[in-house]
Amino acid sequence: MSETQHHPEVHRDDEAKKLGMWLFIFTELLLFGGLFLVYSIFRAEYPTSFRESSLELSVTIGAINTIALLFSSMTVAMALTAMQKGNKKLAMQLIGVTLLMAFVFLVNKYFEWGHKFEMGLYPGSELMKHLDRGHLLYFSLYFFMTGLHALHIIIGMVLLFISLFKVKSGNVHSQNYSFLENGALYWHLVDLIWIFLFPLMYLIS
Amino acid sequence: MANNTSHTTEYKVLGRILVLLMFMTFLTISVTSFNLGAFSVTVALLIACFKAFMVLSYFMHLKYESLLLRILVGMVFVLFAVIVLITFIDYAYR
Amino acid sequence: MFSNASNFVHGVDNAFLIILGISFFFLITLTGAMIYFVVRYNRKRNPHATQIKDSTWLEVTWTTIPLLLVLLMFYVGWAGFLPMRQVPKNAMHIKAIGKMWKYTFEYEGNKQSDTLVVPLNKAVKIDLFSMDVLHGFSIPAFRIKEDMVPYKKNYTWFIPGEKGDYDLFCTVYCGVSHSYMYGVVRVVDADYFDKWLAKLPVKKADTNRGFKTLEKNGCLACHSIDGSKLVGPSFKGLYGSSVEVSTAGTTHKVTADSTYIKSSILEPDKDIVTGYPQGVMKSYKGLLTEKDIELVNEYLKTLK
Amino acid sequence: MSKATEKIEYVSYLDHQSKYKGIFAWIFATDHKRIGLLYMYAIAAFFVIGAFLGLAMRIELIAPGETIMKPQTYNGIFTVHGIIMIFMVVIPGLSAVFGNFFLPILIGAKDVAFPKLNRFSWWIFMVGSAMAVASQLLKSGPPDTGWTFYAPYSTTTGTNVIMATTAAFVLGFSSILTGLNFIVTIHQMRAPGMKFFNMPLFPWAIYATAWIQLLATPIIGITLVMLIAERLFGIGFFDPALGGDPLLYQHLFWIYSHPAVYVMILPAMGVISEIIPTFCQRKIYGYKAIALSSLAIAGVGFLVWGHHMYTSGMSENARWFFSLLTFIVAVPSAIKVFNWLATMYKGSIDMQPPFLYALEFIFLFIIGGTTGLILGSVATDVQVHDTSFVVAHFHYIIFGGMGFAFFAAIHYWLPKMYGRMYNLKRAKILSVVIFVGFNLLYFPQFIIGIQGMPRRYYDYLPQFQWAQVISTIGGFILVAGLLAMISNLIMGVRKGEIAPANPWQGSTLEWQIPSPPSLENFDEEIEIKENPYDYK
Ligand code: HEA
Ligand code: HEA
Ligand code: HEC
Ligand code: CUA
Ligand SMILES: [Cu+2]
Repeated sequence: MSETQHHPEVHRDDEAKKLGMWLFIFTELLLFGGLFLVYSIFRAEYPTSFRESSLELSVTIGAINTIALLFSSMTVAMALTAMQKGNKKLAMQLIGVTLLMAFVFLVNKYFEWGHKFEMGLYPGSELMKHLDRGHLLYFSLYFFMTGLHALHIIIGMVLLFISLFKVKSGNVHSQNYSFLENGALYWHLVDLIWIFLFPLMYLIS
Repeated sequence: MANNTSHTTEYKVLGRILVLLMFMTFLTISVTSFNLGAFSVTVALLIACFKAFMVLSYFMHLKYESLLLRILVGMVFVLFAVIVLITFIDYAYR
Repeated sequence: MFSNASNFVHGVDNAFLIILGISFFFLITLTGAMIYFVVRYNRKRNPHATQIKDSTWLEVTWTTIPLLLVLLMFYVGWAGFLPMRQVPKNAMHIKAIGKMWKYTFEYEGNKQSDTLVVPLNKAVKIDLFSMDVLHGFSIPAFRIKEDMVPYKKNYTWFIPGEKGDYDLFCTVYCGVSHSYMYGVVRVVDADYFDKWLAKLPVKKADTNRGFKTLEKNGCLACHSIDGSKLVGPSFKGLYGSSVEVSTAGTTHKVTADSTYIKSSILEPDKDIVTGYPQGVMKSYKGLLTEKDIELVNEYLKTLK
Repeated sequence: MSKATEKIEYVSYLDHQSKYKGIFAWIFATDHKRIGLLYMYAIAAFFVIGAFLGLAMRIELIAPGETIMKPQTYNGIFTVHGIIMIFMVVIPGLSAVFGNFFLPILIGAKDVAFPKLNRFSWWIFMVGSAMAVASQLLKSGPPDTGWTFYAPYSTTTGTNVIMATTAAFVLGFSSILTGLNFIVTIHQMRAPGMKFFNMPLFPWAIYATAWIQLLATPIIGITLVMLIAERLFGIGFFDPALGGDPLLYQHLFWIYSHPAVYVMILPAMGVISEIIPTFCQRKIYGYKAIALSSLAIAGVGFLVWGHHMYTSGMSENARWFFSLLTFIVAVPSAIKVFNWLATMYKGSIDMQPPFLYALEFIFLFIIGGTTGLILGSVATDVQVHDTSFVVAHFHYIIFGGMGFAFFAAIHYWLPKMYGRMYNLKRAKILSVVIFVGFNLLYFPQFIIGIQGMPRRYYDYLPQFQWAQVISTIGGFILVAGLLAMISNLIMGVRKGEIAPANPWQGSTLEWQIPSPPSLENFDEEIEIKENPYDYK
């Protein structure tokens, strides 16, 4: 282990936090992993129903959301770069853009889900009960997985909001940015999951 | 210098990665809109894996992290893949 | 062990003995060594420990030997199991249906029986079905066990090798009366079997509405309509008869009229029929309407 | 050996004054030692509840037919017994109690990496436990599904399944955070100069365990959430009537729950690996083999879950595959046993209570483990699956393994934790009583299991009664022994002799500091040895 003579405590602490964040990301990955496993099993069992159901989803909305997330992922990474370089203002702007993109994502999701709800398609609804098995499973998984993902978006936004205030108040600065770094890592996780959700949910023509 | 644990990634690099990721996204959409059957899923997943790799390496700075962390991340993905494969040993032969 | 009850006994018991033998060998030698060390190298006798260097050679040996042994165990276990999934083509088919908490067996020609009767020395394939939750189908003497999974096909098969009655248990937990879900497997001569099968009545669709109510609410899992004793008393001849019950500890006789039957359905724990357990039947309050109970009563009257 | 340096006045962590007073000094404590004790008190309380539920089952089973309770009650009791014992006692057990207390000390650290997170883990552990207890008392009655919550019964029964599964979910979260904390602690907080292969074996075991907790628990988390969603919205993941697949539930459940059994046993093996060298005054034999076999068990243990499903209607290929892997995972356990025995060879053995428990552990673990081999082989598992043979197997390996290791650990470390000694002679006698009671209780279950007595049976055929009677008698002996053991320990803590810093002449770091340790563990420089078990 690298032993810095002068500031062993501070040094180690940041490393530890980062490792801790990564480990937490591992558990999140496996949490979604369980769902992906269920998805792949049912998909293998009901390929046609899954294909038909996925046509109900709008690829355009999905694609816009993909772009929004990818873009936000970049901006939050840039915010970290800015912070490391000591450019506080730019960092705050970049976090702001990230949050804006996250908001765009949620609004989009709101309309997407809202549309389904209007059609009477939501967990526990009458319509859902009358679907055949494959379709029912597809939509159940759709709501479950995108819902859980949206929950993670919200948690990520909260983390980024806190980072924003910490940057503003000077709690996070060019010498100590581990909170922002970990918030950004979490945000990338959200992106990472969407990278798989998008093709699996929207693109199975 | 209390805090030089993280590598600083230049804006330019991040921008290029974003362009690449966008390109990959359009590639997936266009590939899957041709009906390639089972093949299209494979391609879509391969592209997704590539995108994930890029996000992990550059946005999440994994490329510049210690070998240990890189191995651990790799192991998590391998573990998941193995679990899925083993489950399919049951489903594929039922 | 090594009875001839079914064709699988040999393979399974063989695996059992081999694994158990190796296990006992290790248990005894290791425990023996442990006791010997404790006595021989006790601090009184041996006040100074001798430090010994690790030996890679030894580590490799005691990794390899168990590895080979477990591979052997795996092999015998698999060899004993494999025939259980290889049904001969000429096997006779019987459908076994598990339902909370009762088995029903369907023979060819739409014939139904509560007891599984099979001919000696003939391959029998049992197709396993469940009407509600998971159930198990286990005949310990035959060394077979498979789960009954609703909406999924599963099967088991065997060749019975000795005449007699064998226990059949439900091994997968399935609710309150899981432990009362057992039955009998009767192995008989082929001639006797043919006669028995011929006599078995063809299942007729019973359209009585009272009967439907009983069937729908699962009453028939515990109460038969043909006089045989299941978890609860049979309904046959019940109506109008005199029943010995215990109410709050005191036994007395009551006549099974409509009021009694109604209270037996709504408050089963009030009067407990002598010889039957309390608390097994749950109250059907809110599940059966007044109308339903009337229908049941009408139907019970017909069961003389 | 340990004189307090002039600079820092020695104050034991038990007497340390923090800004909180009274009970708050405990529940708001971030000191890993206090948190360890908090876990221990909570777990001991749950253990007592779970044990008495077990005893209630034994009384019911003493004769066929109804003895003291109704079937529905019985079904609720074994479910709750299983939930309490598995999720609230043995999974947190050794790692949260002794891991918290001794892991930092054994690697020469002042605390775990994230002390506040550690406190938070304990809080949510208590929340989850409260929910599990609440599931007993709420209106619809205790869950009656068995601790495995198999669908579709669990998705349709009317009892408090949602509450119980939520409790398991919350407890799982606590387990994840503890694991995370320990991994970071081991990576980042080792004393200067301590390499991975200079760590004692208990930290090694905790390390392997923590990885399982971290990576397997999320899967059961999501599975239970799916089960809840299924009950609330009729989604149909697992209920075949709605299009789901009950076998998929079993896969997901065991993907977690098989690795979870190694969460129970690995720390136990770690404890035994600490105790044996101390009482033999010998360097442990095959240090590297023991350390690496923990990792091997953790790794391969992820891939064998299907052995719980041999008769479920799984495909034939999956059956042999899982059987093969199950046998392979048994080998590293065997290696450990051999190395422990080799350590005793030519040692200088001091028969103290911890060592006696360790010997009993080895004996019971061999029985539990080798009966696991019978379960691992497909043909024999078909015969004994879901019979009391399985019940005997896991009580031998969990209670006889993890439980006896827990008893060994508490007898080993109690002088360090409280600075006092219990009555050694009485402890030895009680250890034997417990051992005898244990074997009477569970051994007969093997025999009737082979004869076909199914598990989770409220009532049974008369031919099994003889064994049930022996079992129940054994249960009473066991409980009596255990209660006496606990009172012996409590008396030791309250009125026992003052214990020296190193009563057993151990060589690992915890014995180099005063008993009980001070708040920061190490007030003076410590010496990191090349091999932690360095006896000359
Ligand atoms: C601490 C918990 C724990 C541990 C460590 C184990 C360890 C093992 N278990 Fe067990 N098991 C449970 C807890 C545990 N189990 C529980 C709770 C259940 C029931 C769940 C339920 O349904 O409710 C269960 C059920 C269970 C089943 C399913 C039974 C069924 O339902 O049909 C199987 C099947 O393979 C199995 C196998 C094994 C094996 C092979 C090991 C191995 O890891 C054992 C390895 C140890 C040894 C082998 C002994 C030491 C070695 C020697 C002395 C040398 C000689 C050895 C050789 C030559 C190899 N277990
Ligand atoms: C750690 C795990 C554990 C422990 C310790 C026990 C302990 C006991 N168990 Fe078990 N049991 C399980 C885990 C455990 N159990 C599981 C998982 C199941 C399966 C459930 C299911 O099917 O879903 C089961 C099922 C089970 C059954 C089968 C039910 C059935 O299938 O029908 C039976 C039957 O007799 C039984 C009996 C007992 C008894 C009598 C005890 C005990 O009473 C033995 C006596 C022990 C004590 C009295 C303890 C005293 C200890 C203290 C007071 C605290 C000490 C603390 C410190 C020193 C810190 N248990
Ligand atoms: C779990 C098994 C079980 C189910 C299901 C069940 N019963 Fe019962 N029933 C019993 C048992 C056991 C008894 C005898 C003990 C008692 O009196 O409570 C009994 C007793 C009775 C009696 C009194 C019989 C007598 O001989 O005096 C009637 C009537 C009855 N049940 C009707 C029903 C009806 C109607 C249903 C379905 C709507 C039903 N039972 C479902 C187990 C069951
Ligand atoms: Cu049917 Cu248990
Ligand atoms: Cu297992």
